[in-house]
Amino acid sequence: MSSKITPANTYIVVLIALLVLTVLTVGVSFVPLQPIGHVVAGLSIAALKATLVVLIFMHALHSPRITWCVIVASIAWVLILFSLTYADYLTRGSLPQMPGH
Amino acid sequence: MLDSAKSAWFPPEASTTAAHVDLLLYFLLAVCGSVGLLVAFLMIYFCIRYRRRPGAGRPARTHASHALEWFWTIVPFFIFMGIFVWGAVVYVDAYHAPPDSIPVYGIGKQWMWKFQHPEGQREINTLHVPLGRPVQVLLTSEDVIHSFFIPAFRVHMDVLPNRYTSVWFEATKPGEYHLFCSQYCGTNHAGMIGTVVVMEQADFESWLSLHAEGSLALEGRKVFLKYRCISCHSATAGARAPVLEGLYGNIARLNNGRSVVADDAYIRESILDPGAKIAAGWENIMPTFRGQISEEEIYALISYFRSLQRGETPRRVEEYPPPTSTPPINTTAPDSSATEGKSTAPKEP
Amino acid sequence: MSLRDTLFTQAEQKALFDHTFLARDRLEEQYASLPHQSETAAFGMWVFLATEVMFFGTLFVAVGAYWIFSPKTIERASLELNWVIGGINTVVLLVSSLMMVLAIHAAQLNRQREVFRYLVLTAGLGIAFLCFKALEYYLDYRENLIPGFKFDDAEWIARGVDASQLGYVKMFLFLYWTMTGFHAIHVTIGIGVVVVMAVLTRRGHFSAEYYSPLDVTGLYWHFVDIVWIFVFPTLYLLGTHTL
Amino acid sequence: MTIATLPLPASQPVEPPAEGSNYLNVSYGVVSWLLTKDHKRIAILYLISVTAMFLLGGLAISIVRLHLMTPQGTLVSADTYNRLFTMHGVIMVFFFLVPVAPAVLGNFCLPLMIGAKDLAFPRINLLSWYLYVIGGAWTLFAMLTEGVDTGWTFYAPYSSQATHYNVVPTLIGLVLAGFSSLFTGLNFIVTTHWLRAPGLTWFRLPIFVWAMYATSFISLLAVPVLAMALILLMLERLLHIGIFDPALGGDPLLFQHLFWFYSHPAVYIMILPGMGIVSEVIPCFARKSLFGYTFVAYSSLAIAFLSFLVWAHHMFVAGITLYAALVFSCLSFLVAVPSAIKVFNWTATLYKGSIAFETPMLFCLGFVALFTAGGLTGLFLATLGVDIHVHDTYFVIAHFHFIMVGGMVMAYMGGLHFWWPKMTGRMYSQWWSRLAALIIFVGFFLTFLPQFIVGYNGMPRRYYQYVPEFQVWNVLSSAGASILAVGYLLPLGYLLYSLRYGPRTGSNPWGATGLEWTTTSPPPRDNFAVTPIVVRGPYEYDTGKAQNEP
Repeated sequence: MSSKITPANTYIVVLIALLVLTVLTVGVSFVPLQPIGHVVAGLSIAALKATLVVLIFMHALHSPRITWCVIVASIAWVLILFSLTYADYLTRGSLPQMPGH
Repeated sequence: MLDSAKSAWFPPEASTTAAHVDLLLYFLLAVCGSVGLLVAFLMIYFCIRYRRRPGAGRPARTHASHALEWFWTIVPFFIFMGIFVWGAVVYVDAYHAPPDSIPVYGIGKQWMWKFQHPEGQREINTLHVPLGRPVQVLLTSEDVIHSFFIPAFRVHMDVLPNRYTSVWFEATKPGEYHLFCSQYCGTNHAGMIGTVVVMEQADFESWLSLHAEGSLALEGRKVFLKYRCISCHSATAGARAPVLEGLYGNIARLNNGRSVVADDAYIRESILDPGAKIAAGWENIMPTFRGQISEEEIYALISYFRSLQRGETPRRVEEYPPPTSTPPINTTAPDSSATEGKSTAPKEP
Repeated sequence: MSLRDTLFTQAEQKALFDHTFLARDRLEEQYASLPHQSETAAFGMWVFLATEVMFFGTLFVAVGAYWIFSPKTIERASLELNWVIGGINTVVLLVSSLMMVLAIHAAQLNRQREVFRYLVLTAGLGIAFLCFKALEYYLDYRENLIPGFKFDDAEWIARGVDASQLGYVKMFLFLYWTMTGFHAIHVTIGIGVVVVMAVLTRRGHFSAEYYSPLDVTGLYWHFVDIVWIFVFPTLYLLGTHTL
Repeated sequence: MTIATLPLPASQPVEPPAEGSNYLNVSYGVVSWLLTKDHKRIAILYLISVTAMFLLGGLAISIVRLHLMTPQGTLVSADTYNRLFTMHGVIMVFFFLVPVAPAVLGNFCLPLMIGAKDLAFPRINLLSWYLYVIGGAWTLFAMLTEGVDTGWTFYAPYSSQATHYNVVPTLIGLVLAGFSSLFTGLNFIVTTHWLRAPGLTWFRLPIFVWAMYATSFISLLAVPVLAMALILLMLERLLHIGIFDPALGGDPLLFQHLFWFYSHPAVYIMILPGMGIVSEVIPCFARKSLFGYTFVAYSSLAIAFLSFLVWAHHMFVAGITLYAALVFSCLSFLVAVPSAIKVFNWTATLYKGSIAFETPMLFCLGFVALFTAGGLTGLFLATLGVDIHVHDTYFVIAHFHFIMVGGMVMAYMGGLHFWWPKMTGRMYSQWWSRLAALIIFVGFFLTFLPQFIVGYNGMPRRYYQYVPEFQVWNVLSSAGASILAVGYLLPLGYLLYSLRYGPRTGSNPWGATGLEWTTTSPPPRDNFAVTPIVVRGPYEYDTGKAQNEP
C-alpha cells in the first residue's frame, strides 16, 4: 500500500494512452507485414501497455524495491522459458539429417 | 552366448564411438574419483583428528579465507569447462555421420524394431551390419517415443513418431550385441529388444544377397509408380512438378527465396506436408499423402531418390512395366555429379 | 425478506461474516502493525502474480513454438478469430482497470460511497467482458472454430490452408480456447472477489488507514487485464487484416 | 516493528508465562488440528501424511526390487510392474521428496528460526495441506483403482493417447499437489522478507532459511509451468485435440521441454533443503561456525537461478538440436560449481572442530558423502559424450537416487532427528538411532552402487525383465534394498516409542545456536513469549558467545 496518493487525473490520462495504444495495435494489424512484423509490433505495443498498467495502476512506481525485484524476476523467468525452449525450436532443421553433414 | 557377457564390469567396446566414450569415462572417473576420495579422506581425517574429547574447551574460530573460497570456485569451473569441451567433441562426432555411411532404415513400433537395408533385406529385431564401415540408421516410430540403444556401440537416440532421427556407428568387433529400447513405451517395453550382428565385410555381402527380393530402391520405384507420383514428377516437358533426378543430398531452392539440403527429413516432409516447403518455380498443387503412405514406403522412396540419376525417371506411360533388373544404387555421397542437374531440378515430390 | 434473514438474526449474520475468509479487518498476531500487515499482503499478491506470469507464459510459449513451425498457417488461423469483439473486450477491461484504480484512490481518501460505486462499476465491466466473451464463443461455434467438436477441414482448405497444415490450425484454436478459457476463469474469480469487496465496503470494513484487501484485489484485477493485453495481439492480431 | 518496547537483551532463554503450555496441549480434539492455523501443527499434519506416502512409495518399490531378482521377472505381470514403478516415482517425487523438507521441517522451523509468531499467511498454509491431501487422494484413487503406467515423466504421446490407464486423475492430483508446494513457497518467501525478528539481517539468517528461500523461489516459478503442461496433457487426453501428439501435428518435445522446465529445478527443490539442514547440523556438532557462510548462502541462490537454465540435459538424445544440446550441456556444468562450493565448505567446517557423533551428525556426514558421490556422477550425465551412452539407463537411476535418497532422505532424517526434541519435547534412543543411520548408509551403498555398473553396462530403466548377464548386479541391489528397508523402518519404531517413553528434553539438548532453541520444547503456541532481538550471526559456536548455551 503506497502512502503517496496519485491524483485521479493521472489515471485518466493513462487510460487514454492505453486506449490510443489499443487503437494503434489494431491499426498495425491492417498494415501488410511479414508474420514476424505483426508479432513484433503486437508484442511491443502490448509490453508498453503492460508497463503503463504495472507502473501506474498497480502503483509499482511507489512500491518498495523488493516488489520491483519480483516484477523483474517474473519477466526474466518468462524470458528464460522462451529463449531456452526456442534455442531448440529456432535451430531445428539447420543441420541436414544425412551422412556427411 | 552373447559377447557382452564376457565382462561384468564394462560392456564390450565394439565401435569407434565406444572407444571415445570410454576414454572420456576413464578421464571422468579419474578426475571425479580423486576429488571424491580427497573429500572423503579429509572428512574421515577431520572426524578422527578433531573428535570431541572429554574436557576439551570450545574450539577457536577459523576465519574463512576468501582466496580459498575463490580458489575452489574457479578451479572447478575451469575443470568443468574442460570436461564440457571434451564431451561436446565426442557428441558432435557421434552426431555427424561420415559421408560414406551405409544407410539403414529403422522403424520402432510397440514393441519391435523393423529394419530395411538398401539392398532390400528386411529384418525384425535383428540388425546385420558390416565390420569396419560406418552405418547410419535413420529412425522413426509408428506410435509412441522409443529409444534406439546399443550399449556395445555406446549409441543412443530417441525414436520419434512423425520425425526422423539418426545414429551412426562403425563396428570394430564381429559378434552379437544387444539392441534395447530405452524410452518407456508401454507394457512390453522390456521386450522390445533385439540383436545387432556385426559381420565381416565378405560375410555381410553374402548375407545381403541371401534373401533379398530386390533392392529397396527398386521397391521405391514401385511405390513411385503406385502412388502416381510419376504423373506430375515426370521428366517430360510440361511436367506439373519438378523432376527428382539427382536431388538427394543437394541444395533445393525454395519459392520463398531460401534453400535447404534435400535430406531424408526434407523428402519425408515433402511427401506428408507438401505445402511446408515448395520448390522454387513450382505451384503448391501436391496433395498430402499423410495417412495413405506407410513409413516403410517413404523409406523406399528415399532410397529410390538416393539412387535416381539423370535420365532414370520412368516414362510417364503409367502402364509401363517396371524394369526387371535392379537400378544401380549410389551408396556414396551424390555430390559432384549433380552440379548441373541442381539448377534445372529443384524438387517437389 | 431473504432466506438468510429468516434463518439468522442480524447479529448472527454479522458474527458469521466476521469469520469468513476475506473479512480480515483485524490485525493478525504475527504482524507488528496494520501497515506491516498491508505491505506483506500486497507483497504476497505480487509474488502470486509472478507465478501467474509463468502459468500463462507457458501457453504463450506453446503458441510461439507452433508459430515458429508454421507462421503462415497460424497467421491464417488468427485472421478467422473475431478481432472486433476481442478489441472491444480489450477496451472494456482497460476501463474496468481504471474503475478499480479509482476505487482504491477513493479508499485512500476515505470516500467509502465512491469506493462502493467504483467497485460495482469494475464488477459490472467484468461481467460485460464475460458477456462479450460468451457472444464471441457463440459466434466461434457458428463459424466452426471448435476443433474436435465443430470444425470443418474443407472450409480451411478453401481458405487456402494446405491439408497437411490443418494440424497447426487445430492446435492454434485449441490454444485459443485454453488461453481465453483460463483468462475467463480468472476474470470470473476477479468479479467474485470484487463483489465481496464491494459488500465489505458497504459494511464499513475499510478506512483510509486499512484497505489492504482492496489493494490486493486491485493488483489481481490489473494483472488479469495485463494478461488480456498480451492475449489480444498474440491470438487476434497475428495476420494482416483487411476491411 | 515494535523494537523499542522490547526488553534488551533477549539472548537468554525466555520461559513462557504459563509453564507447560505448548502448541501440542494448548487445545485438544481432531477439529483443533484440522482447522489449525499454527504452522507447527500443520507441520505435524504434513509429517504424518508425508510419512504415509513414503511408506506407500517404499512398498511399491520393494515389490519392484523383489521382482528384479530374476531376469525373467515372474513375480508380477509386466503391466503390474509398470504401474508399480510409476506409483513409486509419482508418490516419491511429488508427494514425498518435494514437500517433505519444506512442508515438515520448513513449516516447523522457519518461523522459529526467524523469530516470528507464525507464517505470513497461516490460512494459506492450511490450504496448502488440504491441497496436498486432496491431490494425494486423487492420485491414490488413480493408483489403487486401475493404476498408471506412464512413469512419473508422463511423456506424450504415450501418456496422452497410447496408454489405457488412469492418467487424468493422477494428473489432477499432481496439479493440486503442485499448487500446494507453490503456496508453501509463497508463504516462505513473504515470511522471510517481512517477518524477521528485529536485528535479524539477511546475513544473520541460518543457511536453512536461505535454502528454504531458494527452494520456495524455484517452486514459485517452476510449478505453474508444470501445472499448465499437465493441464494441456489432460485436455489432450480427454478431448483428443491437443498440442503434444505428433498424430495431431504436435511436437512431443514441447511437453518434454515444459515438463523438465519444472522437473529439473524440482530436483533442487528436493536437495536444497537438505543442504540447508546439513549447514545447521554440521556446525552444531563440530562446534564451529560454518566455513564460508556468505559463499554457502549465495551458492543456494546461485543454484536456484542456474537450475532453470539446464533442463534440456534430460533431452540430449531426445531429438533436440545440436546447438541446443551444446548450450544446455555448458550451462549444466555451471550449476555444479555452487554445489561443489557447498561440499568444500562443509568439509572445511570440520577442520579444527570438536566433533561429536550424535545421530543427526551421522546422518548429515552420510549426506555429504552420498551427495558428493551423486553430484560427481551428475557430471558424467552433463557431459554430452557420456550421456549418449548412459541416458535412460540404471546409471541415471543410481545417480538421482544418490542425490534424492542418499542426499535428501539422509538430510531429512538428520533434520528430523535434530529437531525431533524441539517438535516433541522428547529424546529418542541414541543407540537405535545411530544403528539406523549406519544401516541406511550401508544399505544405500549396496543398493545403488551396483546400479551404476549395470547402468553403464546398458541396462535401460523401466525394464520388467532383463538380459541374464545383468542379474548379479540386480540381486546385489535388491539385497541392499532389503537392508535399506530395515533402516527406514527402524526410526518409525524408536521415534514413535520416544513420544511416550522418551526422556523429556530441555529447550536446547544439542547446545545449538539459532533462535528455535531459545524457546521451550515443545514451543508455545506463539513460539516466543517475547519477540527475540538478534545481535549475532547464526553459528557462533566457537567464540564462546553462543546465543543459548546451556
